[in-house]
Parts: sequence; C-alpha cells; structure tokens
Amino acid sequence: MAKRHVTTTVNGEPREFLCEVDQTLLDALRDELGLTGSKEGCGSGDCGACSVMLDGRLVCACLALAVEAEGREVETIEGMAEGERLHPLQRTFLEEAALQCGICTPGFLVAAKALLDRDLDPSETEIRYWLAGNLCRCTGYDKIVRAVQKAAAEMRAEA
Amino acid sequence: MAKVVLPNEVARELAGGLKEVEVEAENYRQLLKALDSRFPGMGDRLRDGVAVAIDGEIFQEPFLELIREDSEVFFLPQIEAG
Amino acid sequence: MSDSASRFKWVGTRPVRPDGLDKVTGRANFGADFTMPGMLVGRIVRSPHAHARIAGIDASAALAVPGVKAVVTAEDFPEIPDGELMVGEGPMNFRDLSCNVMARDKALYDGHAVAAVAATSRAAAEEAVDRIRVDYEVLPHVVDVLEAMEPDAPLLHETMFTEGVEPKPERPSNVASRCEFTLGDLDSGFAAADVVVEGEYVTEAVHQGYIEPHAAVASVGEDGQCTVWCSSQGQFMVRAYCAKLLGMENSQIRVTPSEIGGGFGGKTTIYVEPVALALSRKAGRPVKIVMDRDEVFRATGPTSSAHVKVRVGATRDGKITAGDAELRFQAGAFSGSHVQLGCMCGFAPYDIDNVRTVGYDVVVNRPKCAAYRAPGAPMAAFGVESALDDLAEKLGMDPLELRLANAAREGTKAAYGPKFREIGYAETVEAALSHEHYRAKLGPNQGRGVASGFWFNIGGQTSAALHINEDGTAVVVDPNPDIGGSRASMAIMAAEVLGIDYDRVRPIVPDTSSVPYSDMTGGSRVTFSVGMAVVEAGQKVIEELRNRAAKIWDVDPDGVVWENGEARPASSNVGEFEPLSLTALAESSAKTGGPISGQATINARGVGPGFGTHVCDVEVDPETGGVTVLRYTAVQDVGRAIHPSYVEGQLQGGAVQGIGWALNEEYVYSEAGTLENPGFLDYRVPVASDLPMIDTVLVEVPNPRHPYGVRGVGEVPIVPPLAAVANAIYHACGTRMNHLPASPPRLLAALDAAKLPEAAD
Amino acid sequence: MRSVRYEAPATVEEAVALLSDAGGEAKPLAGGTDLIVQMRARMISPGVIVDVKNIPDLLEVRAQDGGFRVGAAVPGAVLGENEAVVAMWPGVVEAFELIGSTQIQGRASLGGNLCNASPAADSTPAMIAAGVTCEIAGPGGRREAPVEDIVTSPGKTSLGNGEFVVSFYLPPRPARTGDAYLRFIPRTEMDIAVVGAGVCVTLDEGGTCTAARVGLGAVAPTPLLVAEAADALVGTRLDDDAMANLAAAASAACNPIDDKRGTITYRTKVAGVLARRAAGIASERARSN
Repeated sequence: MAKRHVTTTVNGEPREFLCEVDQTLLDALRDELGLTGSKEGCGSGDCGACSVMLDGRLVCACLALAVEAEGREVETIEGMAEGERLHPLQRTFLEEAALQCGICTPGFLVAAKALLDRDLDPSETEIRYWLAGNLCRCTGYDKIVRAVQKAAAEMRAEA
Repeated sequence: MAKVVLPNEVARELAGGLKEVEVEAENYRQLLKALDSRFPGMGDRLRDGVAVAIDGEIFQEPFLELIREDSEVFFLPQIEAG
Repeated sequence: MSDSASRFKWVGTRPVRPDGLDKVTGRANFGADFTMPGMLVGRIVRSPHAHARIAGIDASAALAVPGVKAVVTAEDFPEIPDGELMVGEGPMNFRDLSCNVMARDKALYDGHAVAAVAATSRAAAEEAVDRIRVDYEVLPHVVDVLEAMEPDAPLLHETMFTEGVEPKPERPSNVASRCEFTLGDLDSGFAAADVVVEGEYVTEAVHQGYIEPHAAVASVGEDGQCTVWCSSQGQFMVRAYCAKLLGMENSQIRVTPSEIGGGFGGKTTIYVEPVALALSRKAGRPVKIVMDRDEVFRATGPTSSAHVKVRVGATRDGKITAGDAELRFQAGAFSGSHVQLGCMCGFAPYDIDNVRTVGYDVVVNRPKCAAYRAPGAPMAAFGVESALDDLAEKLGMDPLELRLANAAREGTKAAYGPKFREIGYAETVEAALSHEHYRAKLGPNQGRGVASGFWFNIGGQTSAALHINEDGTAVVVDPNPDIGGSRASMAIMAAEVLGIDYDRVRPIVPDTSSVPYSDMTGGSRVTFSVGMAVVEAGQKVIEELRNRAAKIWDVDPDGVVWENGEARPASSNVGEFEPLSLTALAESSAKTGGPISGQATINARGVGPGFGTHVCDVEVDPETGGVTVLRYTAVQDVGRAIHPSYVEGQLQGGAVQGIGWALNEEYVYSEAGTLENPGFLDYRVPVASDLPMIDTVLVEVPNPRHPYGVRGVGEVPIVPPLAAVANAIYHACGTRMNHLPASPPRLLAALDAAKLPEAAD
Repeated sequence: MRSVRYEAPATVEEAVALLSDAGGEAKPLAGGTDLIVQMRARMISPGVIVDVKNIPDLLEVRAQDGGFRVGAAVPGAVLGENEAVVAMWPGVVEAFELIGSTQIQGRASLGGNLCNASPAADSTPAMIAAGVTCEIAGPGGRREAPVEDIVTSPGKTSLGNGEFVVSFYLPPRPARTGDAYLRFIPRTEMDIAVVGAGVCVTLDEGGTCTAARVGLGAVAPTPLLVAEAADALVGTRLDDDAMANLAAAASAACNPIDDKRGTITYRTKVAGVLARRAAGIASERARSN
C-alpha cells in the first residue's frame, strides 16, 4: 500500500510528510513530524488531549485523517508560545496551578485559546461547556477554569 | 510489660484465641522473639507483610523500633499505596 | 491561614512548578512520547471471553505476516511458584502478577492478555494479532461479588482455599480470605444503644481513569542488559517486578521514568513493561507498547465493586456505642482487593468503644483490581457515613454535630486498634460547621449532604540527594515520579532548608541507576517522605558547607553557622569574617575538598494520618433522575501545605473523582461477562460542565514528626464524596441511594419506587 | 493486509461515480467523527474513503425559497454561527450543536449524523420535527426525501448503491411556529442521548395549535416521527391536559432496549417528560414568532 504525500502548514511552517491513508492526523503529527505535544488519551474524540486547530477550527486530531491536512493549516500546542513568550493562557495555567500530571494540558490550552480567540469575556458556564470535551482527571477543573478566567481578564485589559 | 494486641486470625490460630498478651521487650525484634518462644511459629507469621502500630505510630516494616515498658503494640495489615 | 508566612520563606508559598514550562509547551515527554531507533510496535492479543481455558495458541499465521518479528505467550515467561515474596515495599504474589500480565492456562476476564506480537508497523502488528489462533474452551463465568461467594459459583482458581477461617475449608472457593477487626464488645455496645440504624450499601467498580494510557519502550541487549522507558508510579517497582517476571536480576534492568499522565494508584503495578521486554528479548530490537483506551479499561486497575453492610448504635444524646460492618469486596481475577484497609477506615474518624468489621476478599472474572486513591476506604465510608446520616436524622441531630460529638481526637483508640497521636479531625468538622456554605439557603428539590473520611498516609523507604552545582545552584534528586507537582514541593523544601532562592533549585526525577531505591509514588507519601529525605540531605550539605567555610576561615567548624543561605561566624569570638554565600563556597569547592553534595536514605517514620469533611449541595430532577452538583466544599487537615495550590488541587481532584464514583462512573458487564463500556464515552468521568468550583479549606494541624509539619493529602479527599453526594440526594428528594452510582436510571427507579418524596414523608 | 484508497472528488458526480463503482466498499467521509472511530476500532474497513469536503455543495449554507439549503458536510460549529438559520430553526441547530464537544462540533455534520443511522442521533429527531428534507445524489440523478425516511434500522439507511446525501432543506418556517429539541444524558455533555425529543408546533392567532410534529430519538430502532403525539397537541391550546396527553403518546410510541445507557422503563418514561418539556419551549417560541 503506497503512502500518500501530504503538503501542509503546521504552526505557520510548511511541512511535508508521508502517511498511510487511514493514519490519523494525530499519529502523523506525533510519529511523522515529531510533534508529541498532542496526546492520545482515547483515540475516539472523547478526551480532547489531542486538540489542534485545523483551518481555524478546534478539532480532535485523532478524528481527522492525516491526508485531510493536505493544503490546510494545522496549529498545535508547539506553536502556541511566540518564541520565548508564552501565551497568557500558558502563563496563567502555571501561575494558577491549573495542571497536576500535565497530560491533558496541551489539549486544554489549545481549546481554551480557541475560545478566547473568539470571546475574550466568556462566563464561567461558557468556559465549562466549551471545555467539556477536554477531560482532566487530576484537578477537578476548578483551577483550569480560573486560569482561563485570569488569562481572559488580562487579555481584555491589554486589548 | 508492653501490651501486644494480636491480629484476630493469628490469635485464633497460634495463641488459642488469646488476643492480648503482655511481653517484656526493649525493641520490636525482641518482642517478636518473645512472642515466638511463647507461641511457636508466631515469629515467622508476623515477620513479613505486616505493619505494626507502636503507641499509635504505624511502622510498615518494623525491626528495631523501641518498645517502652507501657507501650501498646498493634499488628495491622500493611497499608498500600494509592 | 497559618503562621507559615512568618516562619518560613518558601514553605507555604505558591511558586511556578519547575516542570511547568515543559508541560504547557508540549515538550514534556510522557510514556508514549519516547522512541528508539529500530523500534518495533508491540500489540497484545486479549481474551474476548470472561473465563476460558486456553487449549492452545497457534502463532504461525501471525509470524508469516511481513514485518512481524516476534510473538510471545506465557511460555516466554518463567513459571513462578505460588506464594508471596517480599519485594520492595511489600509482599507480592508474583505468580498472580505473571498470570495477570500474560494468561497461563486460563483467561480469567474479558481483555486478559494471552499473547503479544512485535512488528515493524502498527498495521502489521494488528494484522498479526488477528491471525493468532487461540483455542479457547469457554467456561462459566461470574462477575458479581455476591454470586461469586455462592457455593456453586464458577470457580476461578482450583487452588484457592479461604484464608482466615477456622477450620480450614475443605473445598476451594472464590473467597480468597476473610479478615476481622474487633474493638471492645459489640453486643454490650448495641445493648447500650437507644437507637440503631442499619443498611446495605453497594458500589460499582470504577476505574482510576488517568488520561494517559499505559506505555513502555523496552530494549534488551545481547548481553542481557535492559533499558525500559515508561510511565509508572515507581521506576523501582517496575524494575523489581519485571526482573521477577522475567527471571532477571535488578541490576540487569535500568528503568527511566517518563512524565506520568495520572495514576491514582493504577500505575503501582506493571502490565505492558514485561511484555515489551519479552518481545524485545525475542526480536532483538527495542519494542514499544502503548495501550489503547479500551485496553486500559478492560485490562488494568479498576477498583473493587463492593457490598457493605453497616449497623450503628447510639444513645439518645448522640454518643455512638457500637459500630458493625461487613464488607465484601470484589478483587477481580486474583486476590488482593483492599478490603482490609476498608475495614480499618470506615469507622476511623470516630471514637467508638465497640467496633467490629469483617471483610471478604473475593475473586471474580474481571480485571485484577489495582489500588485507587485511599484503596478500600471510599466504599466503607459510603456505608458508614450514609448510616450516620440516618442516625442523625433519627436522633434529630445536625449531622455535623453528631460527627463532632463522636470525633476521634488525640489519644482516642482508633476503630482499628491503636491510639491516635496528633490528629485534626474535629477541626475539619468545626471548619465545615462554621463555613458559610453550611448555612446557605437551598431551593426546591435541593439538598445538602455531609460526610467525613480518613486515610492512614504512609512513609516508607526513600532516598534523596542534593547536589550543589559549581555556581552555587542546586539539584534535588527526587526519586519519585512527579504525579501532581511534587517537584515544586521538593524545590521549596530544599530552598527552605538551604536558605537559598527557589529558582536556584532544580529538581529532577532520575532513573533506577542514578539514585538509591525509593518506594512508589502513592499512599500520600511523597511530600512527607521525600521531603523528609530532602531536608536531611540539605542538613548534610549545610554541615559540609560549614566545614568548607571553616577551612577558608581557618577556624573550627563549630564556629560556623549557616543562616539565610550564608556561612557566618557563630559569634565575634570566632573572628571577623565576611559571610560566605553558597555561591562563593561552591566556586571554591575545588580548593576546599571537591564537589559538595548530600544524600539521605531513610525509612520515613512519623506519618500523620489525614481526615477530611465534605459538604455537598445537589439538585435532583424528579422527572429524569438527573443530579446536578450545585456547590461543594472540601475541608481537610493537611498538616502543613508546602505548596498550597497543589494541596488544594489534591482536594479538588479527589473530590471530583468521588463525585464521578457517586453519580455516573461504573463498569457495566454484559450477560457474557464482557465489559460493555470500555471507553470515555460510556465510562462517564465528570466533565467541566458537570461541576461547580470546588471550594477548599486547608486546616493545618501540623504533624510534629515532620520537619515542616507535613501530612499526606492526596488520598483522603476521595473518601467522603460518595456519601456526601448520596446524603445530599437523600435530603433533596427523600430517597436514600444505597446503590451507587446514582445514575439517572437508577435514581429515577428509586424515586418511582418510593412514589415521589411527598408520599414518602 | 487490506489496502484502502482515499479520494477527494471535487463534484457530486465524481463522488457518485466513486461510490457506485466501489459497491458497498466505499464510505463517504465528512466530519469523520463516526467513520474514523469505527475504522480505528476496526469495526469497519472501507476499501475507498470518499472525502466529500472538496465538493462546494456539501459545505454551503444558502437561503432558498424562504428556507435554507444546508450542505451535508457543514460542521455544527459553522451552522451554529449562522444567525439567520438559528433564528428560523433554533431546535434543529440546538440539536446539531448538542452532538459531542466543541472539538466534535468543528467536524461533525448533519449528513454524517443522519447516515450513521444511530437511533440516538441528536439532529435527526429535530430535523424530523421541523419537516426537513434531504437531497440525495446517486447514479439515477438527484432526489429529495423526508429525513424520517432515511434510517431503516440501526446502522442501515434507505440509500441505494452509490447514493449519498448532498444537502438538507430547512423549509420556510410558517407564522407562529417554533421548534425545540431536548435530550437527556447522564452528564451535561459528551454523552450519547438516552432519550431525545424534537417538537415543532404552529399556533393560530388565538393560541390554538394548528399543526405539530414530534420526533423521538433513542427510544426505538430508528428515530421516530410520532403522529399520535402530534395529534395530542393539534386543536388544543397546549394546556396541561394536552401536554400530559402528548407525554403519554410519546411514551406509548417507544420501543426501546435496555442497555448500558438506559433501561426500557427509563427511556419510556423520560421520552414523555422530554416531549412535554420540548413542546413547552417550542410553544414559547411559536408565540414570540
């Protein structure tokens, strides 16, 4: 079975890779491009640990085929900081202790950024529902929600 | 004499149902020896895999812990990690 | 909150964790993130049957698949005699462990590993898995704990004769053991009671639900030297267990811990690690095995389902005179449920003269149970704390006042025997009573529940080292996988003892060859025990630093003190010297005797037990049985919080796991004994929108036998929620949920059976 | 090892050709939120994956004859951002948006939700209640069919060889008409419906119900259009008695199974509760339209 050649953009950089037709985008990111920040917690779209942006939409990378990335733009956790400068969410997650084991953290950050990119003033309920597809087993979500609220407040103040 | 409370099963099997015994010992190893000489087999039975509470403090792997004249010693299952 | 601020520079502060940056940028390496050149993909063949004799395994078709390099079965693992061996931190039956890792003769549950393959790609490995022919002779099965105890139940192990009963049974059974704990005289205790309540309480099996599946990479060299890179709660445990299962010596195996994506007790044992080693040994190449989520649910560490009977008696004025409980815990396919610990924990918060608890450890055709946060305690507490809620109602007492009136205190004889030393249980009840939450108004269909919980906490064998770098910065070598921020706590304690800045201390978690043995991360032992070792190592470093300063000043070491991170003359009698900073001493270390380092190896003593009290408000939808958690407050005696944010996080996370256990999480088995819900879709852990903020109150009753007053904090918070939620449901709708989870179908059926709350009143 | 092909045709005709040439071996890929999970779980192994997202018709939302034409591969997140559609058929959009998480919403499609043919699909009962039809392309050309005619049993549809759903037509909403969809799940998100109920009602100026449609999900082998439940409303002022009759009729229509998500008793009872609650919301909306 011949592999497919895919040309895509990942975190703003042109990237190419070879993949099986039925390989997921998550496996291609991790195994072909070495971007292991996106995690596989379930492989069925139920945990959100593999959250990435595909052409500006938040998706589970385990539920997209790698071949679908052809000609499209993918953003992952590895592209969230601008060089040395952390995204406000990355900083507030650290300040608010919004992670314990850290396995779900990349997915939460990518998902939370997608929320703040469209709404800088979400209510607690909106944050909780937006992030309902991201499972965290350690924190009970409290500090994650607070970190998102804090980042939003800071970004509102900057805006 | 330190007061020693045996586990129910050990008391039944090796001490004729006697649950509490008094033992003269300065440390845990001596205590175990004393128990073994009074109830043959008890030393082996209590050597591994049991924890002991001496005056309220639990020791998972007791060996030379000091026993006082008025100490209370309880045998317990080892506490597992979660 | 405490006096920490005034007495300590770092203890009690909330700095950013040292490993944080890697975790928010995606750089941190977890179990599945490691690769080696030439690595093969390993996959495991699993039994589709709950109980079956394995008549034969034919791997020839699998080996013919292009790219397949090795197949292993139980024959590739040495047969280990039955019986327990002391390894590391406790007794372990390695025959059971081996048979759980790879079925020998019989498959004992749906998902039980029966063979494994290694191939050059996942596709080839999966193709090979499909082509392995296993000849199963399907046997009758049993998955329910009470059914398994019946005399005519399908028997899992012909060699299992119940331990702990006299006379010794003549016939084998599924009851591995019976245990009993007694205090005082139960009959006279109940005779003295004016009021007696009793009930039967059932909980379903739940999974730890860590988000990271088990993963390991193993490489076996031609000389028999092995390396393993994996996610676990203890690299030394992995090394010792793998060595035993493969007939190796510990020195042959080097285990490097990855970052660990959650464990909660579920990663205190091994599954894929020895299989990867066996495959690598056979294939001559590194092998990586990463479980899929369904494998995690079908074949790894759930906790017991449990059946608990409780009877409690009290006088009219609310003094509990007797407590009696019988616990039947399902252990999975091999003995070893945590029923003994459940027996000890249920009544532990209370001062009761007459107590009896009896436990049964029962095997069934389900995956072998693993520890889960305060193993055994939540099910026991669900029974006792529900019964106490009934008791309070019968007595017309506030449920927290009832608990306070009977609270165990320093000197109280614990229900499991010994006297408590310094504890802070009553303080947690008082804090809950005085919390604004406890007085907040409730609306229709809303109710408030309270419950308490206890956990022993443990110490254990521990090592740590503190290396002073040439520039005066420091490395803390912390031998325990960091599951929830412990590196931050170690850096805080190291900075505190050395008197230097937190940012100048860098903690690392090393492999098994780089630091002496340490027990696992678990049982709420790490901050306590490793912290103690770090402090001791720090004191050794300080002693050395004083020696070095004494050499430089040409004075007696006794004339040098260490204060605020500097060596100073103890008094003006010693002489007039400018203080020497750690940096200065480190930079001159070549002249004064070489590198500066301290190491401590201890068996940590002086553990302080933990208690918590939770308050929960729920609303019940009487037409659908849906339950909404409106508000939740977790109060706990934490000794002293080294990094309060991560202590709060333990309380919040534990509470939410308990809420999941109470409301929607459960293992569902089909008639055929196969697991119906091996995924996060139908195994329903709480999601963010299910929950309110989880308020925490950190009560600090310091543990006087720890240099900074630490008690373990991680286990206790999962103990109270089951009953706190069930009690809240009862007060919302008048229906007592004796069977958890109180999932909507189960709750609606109970509501309908009670003919709506109005009729029940 | 079985080989799989991936094709991303640019036109409906090419897609039809690929699907019909492959016989039953081809699977259309829209959001992939069911297909990729099933492939990964090795429940299915299609010979050809026909990615329909390069076909403009499939991704379009446009006004048509007073209603809306919605491409079968339009993700929930996109439809949810379309204020005009939300204003006209809030129940349909709300049902669509209940499918899965934010992440799933970035991919999941109405076409996939319908053609996966799960009895518990959220958007299907809502579309049935709103009278939505779908355009089907196939070797014989294009045809329009009511949504309730598509699912024939769990996992099976009435689509012929080579046929696939191109778009949905949300008809113009009559005056004083409102729709709503409610489902019950054990958690607040991330579950499959245990029961789903979509209701659409039309009122006259005096507030009497002149037309109604009720769709139920997860209570039978296929999503249901329940005429008896609608009949319980028509001609009434949607008073408590009418609502009780609706609930009874909805419960009576149920033919569910016991499974890990709910019991027969539970589903039957809650179907009535949700139908009643959804009718309440739908009538509120009808009054304000």
